[in-house]
Amino acid sequence: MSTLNIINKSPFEKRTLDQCLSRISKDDAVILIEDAVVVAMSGTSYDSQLKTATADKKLYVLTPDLEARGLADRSLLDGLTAVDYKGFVALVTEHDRVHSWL
Amino acid sequence: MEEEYSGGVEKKFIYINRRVPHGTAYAIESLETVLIGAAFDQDVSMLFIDDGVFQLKKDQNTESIEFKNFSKAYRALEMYDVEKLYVETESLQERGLSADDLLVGVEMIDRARVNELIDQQDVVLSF
Amino acid sequence: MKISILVNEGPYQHQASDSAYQFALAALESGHEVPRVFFYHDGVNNGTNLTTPPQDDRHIQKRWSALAQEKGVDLVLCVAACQRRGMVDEGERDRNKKDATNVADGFRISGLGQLIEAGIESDRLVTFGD
Amino acid sequence: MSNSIEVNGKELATDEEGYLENLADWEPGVANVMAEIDDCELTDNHWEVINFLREYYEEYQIAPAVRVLTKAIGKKLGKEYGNGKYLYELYPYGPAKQACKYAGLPKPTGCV
Repeated sequence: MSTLNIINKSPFEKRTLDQCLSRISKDDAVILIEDAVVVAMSGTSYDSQLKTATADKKLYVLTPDLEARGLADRSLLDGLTAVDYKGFVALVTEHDRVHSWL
Repeated sequence: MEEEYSGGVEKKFIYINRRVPHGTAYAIESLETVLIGAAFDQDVSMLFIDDGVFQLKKDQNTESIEFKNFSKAYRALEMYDVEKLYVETESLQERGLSADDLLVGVEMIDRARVNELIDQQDVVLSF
Repeated sequence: MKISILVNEGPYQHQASDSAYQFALAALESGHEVPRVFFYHDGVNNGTNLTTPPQDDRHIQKRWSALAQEKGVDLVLCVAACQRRGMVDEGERDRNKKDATNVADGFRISGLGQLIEAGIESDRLVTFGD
Repeated sequence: MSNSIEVNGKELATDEEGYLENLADWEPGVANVMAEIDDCELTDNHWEVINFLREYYEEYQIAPAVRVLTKAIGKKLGKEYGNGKYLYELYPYGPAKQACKYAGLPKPTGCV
């Protein structure tokens, strides 16, 4: 049993991503959408924390939102997978439930 | 699911509350959903984590801001057969609160067990 | 698979309604069903037919209405949220003696029970909001 | 355009369906006047429900769901009264709508 967690806020502004990561298990996945995509590149101050998370959990980022914010050509954090909307839909179906951390 | 809900499908719903009440409408709208949802005879849990624990704080007095004091309605949940209220211990502690500050009896749950609880659910509604 | 959607934010201020729309489109294109989109909180404002966004911007309401008409997606606005925010269909107009309606084609006003029902009858429920 | 009812010499504003605009205006006479308009005579049984609704609202700040109301009435008056039929006989327009109106509770949103 596993949960797909959706995060849509920049961790530089809101603590939602931390709050999510502190509670989910290794079978769960996280997708960064909307403003949350700003943490997807390597070289941010969240680098090491997210590397710890990707060591045992699946992290995804929504490409269209990354592109819209001018970040598509930056190198993504190791272990983070970029998906389009269809990929997002597939993730929803592959997990047992979806939890949007609003 | 092939069956109709009226045909007796029972799913496990969890309502996750993470916001301070009154600054936004999420707390009251979550509660309204739970109360309406109770008529569907589903298995309902409510989880209060992060700032959501403030929703259950005793002694809320909304008179001066001219809001309805809906915190009283949490005590009616039992009559709606919503009996599973969980509050995360760490969230309370971080905010300088304890179970004595809450207006209704709840089950305290450690952060490490939150995931276990969510893992048992079919539908997650987060406000 | 049946995937229903909950939208908690109004149009233009927050990306939530746009994300929900793109997600719904992708789900349908992937061969899934989207039986219902439920609009709650400020999300009910997505259903007003009184908006006139500039021509070079997306028309959020029309896009949703088209999804209802072309793909049969049931667009439901929460009645309690509508009453607070001035979303009125014919039934609400008569019931509350208002002199106008503003619910766009393809949307209907109904109760929160429709959200619970979507949760029961769909395989997944995905929330978009702030 | 404005609607009102007259209770003990006071003019109280109501909405088009007859619900009090200002819940603080409620007094027992309000229920009697509203019932008169509906051609309904309030018996002790009606008052049981009205009083229950007012106490419940005072305590929880919400109107009880019909099934919560029926359960509570059954508990109070005996099992044979704890059913929708009894409440609908008392309040043919529906206990949620009519009794809440007489009791000075907010108009139900029509949710579910």
